Amino acid sequence: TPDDTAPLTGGTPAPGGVLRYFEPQTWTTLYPPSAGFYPNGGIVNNITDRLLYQDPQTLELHPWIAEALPESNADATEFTFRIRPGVTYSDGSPLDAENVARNFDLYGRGDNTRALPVSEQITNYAGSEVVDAHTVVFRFDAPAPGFPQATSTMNSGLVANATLELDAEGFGPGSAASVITSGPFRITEEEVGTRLSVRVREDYDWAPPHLGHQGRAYLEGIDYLVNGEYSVRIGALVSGQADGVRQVDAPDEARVQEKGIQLYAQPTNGINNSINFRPRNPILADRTVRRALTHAIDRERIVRKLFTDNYPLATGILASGAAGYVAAPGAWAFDPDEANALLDEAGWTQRNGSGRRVKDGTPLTLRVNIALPQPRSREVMSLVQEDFARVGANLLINEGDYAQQTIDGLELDRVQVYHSMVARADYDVVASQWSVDNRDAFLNHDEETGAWGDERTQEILERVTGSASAGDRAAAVAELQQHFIDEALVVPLFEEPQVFGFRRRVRDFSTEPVGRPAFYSVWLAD
Amino acid sequence: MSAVTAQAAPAPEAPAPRRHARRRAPRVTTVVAAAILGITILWALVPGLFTGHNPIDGGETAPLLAPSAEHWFGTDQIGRDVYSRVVHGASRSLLAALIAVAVGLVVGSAIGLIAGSRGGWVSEVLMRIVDVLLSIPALLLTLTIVIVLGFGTVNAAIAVGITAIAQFARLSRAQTVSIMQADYVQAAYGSGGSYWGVLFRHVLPNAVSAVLALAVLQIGSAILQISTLGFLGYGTPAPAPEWGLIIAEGRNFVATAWWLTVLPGLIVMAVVVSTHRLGTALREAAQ
Amino acid sequence: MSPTLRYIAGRLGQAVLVLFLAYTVAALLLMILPGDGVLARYANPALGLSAEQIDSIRSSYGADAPWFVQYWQSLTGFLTGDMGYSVNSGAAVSTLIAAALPSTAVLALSGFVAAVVLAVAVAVLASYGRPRWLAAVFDSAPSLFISVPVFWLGIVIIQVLSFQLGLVSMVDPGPVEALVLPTLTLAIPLSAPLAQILVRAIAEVRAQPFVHVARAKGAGEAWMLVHTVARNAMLPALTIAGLLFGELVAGAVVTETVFGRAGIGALTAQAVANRDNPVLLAIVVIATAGFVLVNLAVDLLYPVVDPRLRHRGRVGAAARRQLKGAHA
Amino acid sequence: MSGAAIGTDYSIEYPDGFAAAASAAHAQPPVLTVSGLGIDYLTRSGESVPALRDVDLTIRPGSMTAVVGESGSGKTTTASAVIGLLAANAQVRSGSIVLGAHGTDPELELGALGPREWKKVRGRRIGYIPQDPGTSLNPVKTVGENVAESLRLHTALGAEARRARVVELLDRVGIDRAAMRADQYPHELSGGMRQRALIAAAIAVDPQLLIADEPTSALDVTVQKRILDLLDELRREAGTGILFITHDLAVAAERADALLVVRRGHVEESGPASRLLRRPESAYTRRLLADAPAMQSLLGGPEAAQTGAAEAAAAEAGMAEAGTARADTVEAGSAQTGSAQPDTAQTATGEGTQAATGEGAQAGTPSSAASGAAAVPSSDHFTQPEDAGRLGKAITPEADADSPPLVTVSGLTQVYARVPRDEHDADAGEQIIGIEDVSFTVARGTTLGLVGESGSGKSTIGRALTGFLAPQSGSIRVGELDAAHLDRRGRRAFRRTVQLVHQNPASALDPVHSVGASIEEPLRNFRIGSRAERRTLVEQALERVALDPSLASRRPRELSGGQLQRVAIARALVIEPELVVFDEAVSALDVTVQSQILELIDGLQRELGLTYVFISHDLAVVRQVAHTVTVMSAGRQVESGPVADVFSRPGEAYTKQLLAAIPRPLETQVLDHQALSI
Ligand SMILES: Nc1ncnc2c1ncn2[C@@H]1O[C@H](COP(=O)(O)OP(=O)(O)OP(=O)(O)O)[C@@H](O)[C@H]1O
Ligand SMILES: Nc1ncnc2c1ncn2[C@@H]1O[C@H](COP(=O)(O)OP(=O)(O)OP(=O)(O)O)[C@@H](O)[C@H]1O
Ligand SMILES: [Mg+2]
Ligand SMILES: [Mg+2]
Repeated sequence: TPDDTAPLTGGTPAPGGVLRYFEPQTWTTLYPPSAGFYPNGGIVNNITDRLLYQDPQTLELHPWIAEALPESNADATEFTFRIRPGVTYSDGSPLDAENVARNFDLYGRGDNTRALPVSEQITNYAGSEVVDAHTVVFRFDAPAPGFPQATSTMNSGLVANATLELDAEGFGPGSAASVITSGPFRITEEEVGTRLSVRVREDYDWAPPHLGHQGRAYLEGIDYLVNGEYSVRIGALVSGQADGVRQVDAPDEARVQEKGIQLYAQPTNGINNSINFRPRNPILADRTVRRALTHAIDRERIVRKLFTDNYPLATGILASGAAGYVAAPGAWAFDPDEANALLDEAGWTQRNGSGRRVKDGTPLTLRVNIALPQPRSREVMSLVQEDFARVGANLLINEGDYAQQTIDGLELDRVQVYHSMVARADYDVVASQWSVDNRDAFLNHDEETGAWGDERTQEILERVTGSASAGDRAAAVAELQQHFIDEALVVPLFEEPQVFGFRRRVRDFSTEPVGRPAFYSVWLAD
Repeated sequence: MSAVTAQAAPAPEAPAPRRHARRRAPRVTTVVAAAILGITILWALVPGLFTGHNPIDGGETAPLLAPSAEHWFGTDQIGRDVYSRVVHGASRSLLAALIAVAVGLVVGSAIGLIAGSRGGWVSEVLMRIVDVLLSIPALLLTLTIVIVLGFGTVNAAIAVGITAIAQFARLSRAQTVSIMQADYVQAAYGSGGSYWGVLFRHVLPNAVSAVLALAVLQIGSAILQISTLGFLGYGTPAPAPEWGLIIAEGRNFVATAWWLTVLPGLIVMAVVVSTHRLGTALREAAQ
Repeated sequence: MSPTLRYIAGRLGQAVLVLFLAYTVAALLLMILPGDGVLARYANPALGLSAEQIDSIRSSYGADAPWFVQYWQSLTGFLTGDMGYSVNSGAAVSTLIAAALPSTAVLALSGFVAAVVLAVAVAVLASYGRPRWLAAVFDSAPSLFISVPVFWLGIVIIQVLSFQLGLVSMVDPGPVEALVLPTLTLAIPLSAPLAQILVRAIAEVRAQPFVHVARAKGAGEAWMLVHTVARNAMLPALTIAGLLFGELVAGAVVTETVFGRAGIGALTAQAVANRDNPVLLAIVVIATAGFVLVNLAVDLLYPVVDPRLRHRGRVGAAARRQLKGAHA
Repeated sequence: MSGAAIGTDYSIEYPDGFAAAASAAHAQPPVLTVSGLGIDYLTRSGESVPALRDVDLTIRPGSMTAVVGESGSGKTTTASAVIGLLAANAQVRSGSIVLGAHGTDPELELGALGPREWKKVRGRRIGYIPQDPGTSLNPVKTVGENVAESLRLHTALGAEARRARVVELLDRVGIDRAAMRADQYPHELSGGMRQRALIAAAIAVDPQLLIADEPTSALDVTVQKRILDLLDELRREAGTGILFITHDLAVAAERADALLVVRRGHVEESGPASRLLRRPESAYTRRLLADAPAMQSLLGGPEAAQTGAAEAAAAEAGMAEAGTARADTVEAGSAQTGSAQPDTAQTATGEGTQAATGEGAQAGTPSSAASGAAAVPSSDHFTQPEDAGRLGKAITPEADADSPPLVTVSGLTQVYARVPRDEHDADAGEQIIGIEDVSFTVARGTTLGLVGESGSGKSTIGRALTGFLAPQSGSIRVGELDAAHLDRRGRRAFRRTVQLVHQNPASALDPVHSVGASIEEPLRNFRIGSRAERRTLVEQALERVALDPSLASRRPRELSGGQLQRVAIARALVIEPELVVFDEAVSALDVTVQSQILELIDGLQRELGLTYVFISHDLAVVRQVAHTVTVMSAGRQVESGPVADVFSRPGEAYTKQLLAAIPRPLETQVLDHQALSI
């Protein structure tokens, strides 16, 4: 394959051309609250408009479909948005206050009868009120300071009234064309499982005013192609059959760049790729053990062996670009001697036949899940496994495919060490990850016995989501991070980027704040 | 006479010396095949003799190193020595392949034998069951079996073996039906033999050779199928080495680190081809 | 009713039974699998749903009903032609299958044809190839073919033929172009057992006296291969060919994944991964129906290829007629 | 030997019809000249084993040279060398094979031909008729396509012309409704038709030389005769030279101009057929003559009977020598049986005997008494009485009217299908496939011969008798047991009482077990003896069938056909059954082995008082061993009675036809079956 040697600069943006873009998995639903899944988000982000626009660099919010930032009351339970006039959906129906209200009524409450879940970013939603054609008010039962940011994410992408009537099937593969949106691209064609085509809306004229580029998108359209085989995607890109791919693996970066491919490593600005010790597990309930295991992990070795400069070693629980980031450089130092000493101290002094520590007849054995969407999770865990083995702890890697990992991840019996990450450019991200009302990475609370693993975490999280003032929320997030460091509950490994590869003719590629591609301003040089 | 004549019919037209060469040629390959199998068996029994590297802890070694004098097959995605993993994986992989083939062979042949010798409704019922087995997607079947039996190499092997039952059953039934027509089976009944007696003493030994030919072929596909399960996470638990898993895990590096799939893959091929070769040689020798 | 028709009717009757059994077994297997599609989908951390929310969605899907209720509902659904909805995507199963089936059917057919061609070529070269070592190489080809991981084969074929040589495009290929590489990938492992059986069958046929007679008539090896050996060697290969249908489906899973083709194989892989029971059950039913039909076709082909098998039916029919007459 | 002499001395012997063609041929150069041929086989271990040495033979147009010899003597090797299809491991050591010029085709040294040239010779100039019609036609092609192969290969005829020629050829070889037959498949034809189709294929392009490798060995006598007639016709009409290979001396003697007797790769003797038959020079030839049952019964039997006692004074010197030669082959141990065993003794003394069937009062006819009496005094061994007894073995005393027969079959019916009769056989009624309404009895200690053409239902009866087939109707009683109604226990008892010896010993012995294990199997199944005792019993059984007990550890493939048949017999006898059914037990064996086995079972019958049902299509053999005979045709019983009666005064046209088809050397052709009666 010849190298891509097209010049990287020069030329002015010009309309035209269809971008061929590869995803590793096919999308599963276009229901915006479920757009967290990468393949879904890559589409939803480019076909929907949102009330607000968040700058991916500064993380500041700007007006978009809302003419201005919302007015809110003091305790952040009421938000008033002014809707920009003249915005239409691709079926011609208007995007007005009533439509916006209906969108958030669905996203904030969900509809189990249609199998449409509630958005994880909208909590305590009480209802909406359409004041006039351009004004809508949202109310909450408890302070919802994260709501304005939530309206800027693709999980709050706006859809037409007709689309709001759809059930889960209507948002699913096979009926993509029935999802009507107001974004710069609209869905024109789909081949279930392999391809989705979107084409430009010539009349699009309501881009975020914050952007330099206005009017229609430059691209004629985008073909989202799916191939589960990594080497085929990369091969297609390198050979010029495709224009871009999501997810270039770390070991391939150098080779791909040599071939002239541009890499975009977009930080995801959320919680770092990390492992969580679930404190309700009897072994891990002991803080000394958690500290020992924390010291046993050679994080630098993991990053050095498996990743590149695009994957910086984590310096805090949150990514350095995330809201509320607190630096704690020395917190997770690799110190196997210390680890051994702590384990001895905790009573794990005996060894069994295979050299593993035992206490009261119980072997020091824990099981970790594989976070299949995260980069090289299996390899990362294999190295952690090696590290643990060196201090006499046995780490089992939970076997099974994606569904199996998901299901097992909900069982404390199956998975005691939980590997994951979440991306969202808001303080609320910590609640998404650890709150018992959301993902509950610790499986912190036992419904039946009422027992808590670490109740203080939940208390702090409630202050994060329940405080009206940004200052209070920032303080709570900082406190949470300190708490995790003190209690050795979470070991962040590295800052996880989304690494995209594009051919050199693809210009002005960028992503939204958590790394989903934004193709509105992309153009093709020839 | 006809067999000999037909088998090498053009020979009379060939000059004599070549005939000599031809008769010896297979021996060389047979010896090579035996040597390959011998070495792999030694790998399985005493892996420590063949490699000094730790197969499950790569230490500080860089990942994805190309093959070199230090690391014959290079290093894998987390820096472990691939050759050492292949050597240490031999016992597990060979065992798994044997278990898989044995399950398919034993159960399948039993079904085929009974169906072929009993005929009537017994045969119909058994063969319809086999049809059902053949109809259910292998992936679904193996996954369920593994989940029921529990994860692990042996269970994955058993699951793969169960999916192979149908093929063996069909083949052995065809064999059995024709053997049942042989005079010596009738003669055995005439000698006062019981159904099971005749089945075990006469039908089984005569049916088994063709079935074994398929079994040899199955060894290769068993290793690969177990690898598929391993790759999906239903096979050998990490970090234990297993050939199929090594190959499967290397798939993402086909372009960057070809040795990860190619070298262990070649070992699998060598073992399968050698087994095939040796099987053929044994059959020829028996005739 | 002619005996052939009666035979076909009987076989079709059995086919219905097999279908029912396969369906039931598959349904039971799926119930054994822990977790259901609803759980697999909505417990996905990316959705961030809490346990209560997941539970209420499950009950709205009926996924918490006892297994026999679920089984009965899906069975009656199938009998009335309603295959239900995909748990994963919510799409109607019939839509998904209808979209996937044609592409897989075409791929399976071309893969099968290619496998036969390949197997015949290998078998002929292994049986007739000169010099001897070359024939020996081809003789080992089946065991070689079967020990090549299909995904690896697919990747290598794509890398070399598409990406390196640019012969075929992976992105936006024409309908025929899109078929070439997957067909090759599917055919190679598929041809292995076929070639293996053919090699043995050719050897056996060539040892037959009638081949000797043909040789004594002055026929050359090539002439005999075409006129004498081929059809006789086909007979055992036919049995294996029928069995290959199952392999074809399994092969399609990997091939379609590697080549990013939509089809039953890819659908199967996804459905298994998502515990999408309605889709899986539909696939099982379709695969079973296909399998039963293919094997029926094979059984009907035997007498076409081998006239000796025709005879039995004919005399049997005559005898039955006569005996009936005698009793009356 | 003088190769030139072969094939020349025919004119005297031939009937007139042959003379014209033959004398014309005499003037022409030979079709084939083989001289000094020597061939080795290279074995696996690398040594070469000589298979042929110094073979000379000449065939002139229109003449037939027969190569005769025991199994493994090198007959097929000779034929294969001529057509250039030797096995891969064969090496031609010496000699030349020259195919004579013919028309525009030049004379060829066959040894020097390359593959391309061979393709032009095989099929076109040399036709080949294989031994086994059952497997020599491609089963998936129609008969017509099979026959047309040579035409496709060697002529430029179009499809229609080819078809016409095929029909003409099929017609020529005497296949009725040739056009229809051409569209049938080989399995739809009878063995004789298939063999004729093979001949049609071989002569399709009028080859100058025809090689026939045992073309009739597996066929029954009537079919055999038709085929031999056809070959005669061919050489007479087309002047084709024929190389005829057979182990059946009678066939060779009857038809060939010249004979070549081979043994272990050497030519024992060669010369004009008539001379070889009258004055065999080599002891081996004499033995072959003696072993051939047809020769004995047709030459020795009647003539001995007619001339009274002195067989040594028989008109044919050859027969005297045959008798001596035969005596040589008999183990001394069996000699005393003449007196020890009552049945033969009675035969000899002509004591009152009765046919087992109860209707055979003629059994004790003067003829048998006379022949028996004639033989005994002149000989101190049993061979002679037996020879004489072949015209109707005497009936044993146990079988008198009062004691019930061991086997009673009545109304046995197993009809697989009824088909309308062939149009060409215009008789009313229908043909059956299977058997219908068969009834006979077999007295204890006697042998029933079951004869009839292929497909007449002989094996079906055999299977019903041995309990492998539950017939549709009719009853079979063997001793106390009713074969049709057996419970588990009864079946076991039945298996102990009745044993079957299959036609083909190679297929009746499990290839994976040693022959010792096969013999031991019934003992194990019936829990007879301890392990050690069983081993002794197996050894005894082997000894009884005159096999070295050390052979017990061998696999079937390591034994010759004759040895295998003896193993099969040993297995049948080891549990000492009362009834043994032999289904074509000797048909495929060469004469020498055949006579060994016949003697063996005869001796065992006398020794153990066994009862036999002996199935064969070979009348000569049946005549030799049976007391009574049942003739089957197309599933129906045609005739039955004591052997002497049925064979000497056949009541049915079909039986006459069967008898007439028995091959006999030229000089005895004047005898028709009437001459057999006394
Ligand atoms: N391919 C072979 N390799 C080794 N020895 C062989 C081979 N073919 C034949 N022989 C041996 O050569 C001898 C002559 O065999 P041939 O087939 O010519 O005998 P035959 O007279 O035709 O016997 P039969 O009557 O049994 O057909 C036998 O001893 C046989 O075992
Ligand atoms: N199981 C069967 N089904 C149908 N027809 C049968 C079956 N067994 C035998 N026959 C037919 O019955 C007839 C008698 O067969 P049988 O084997 O008894 O003949 P045979 O006299 O022994 O002939 P041969 O001399 O060829 O052995 C044949 O036409 C045969 O095709
Ligand atoms: Mg021979
Ligand atoms: Mg028979």
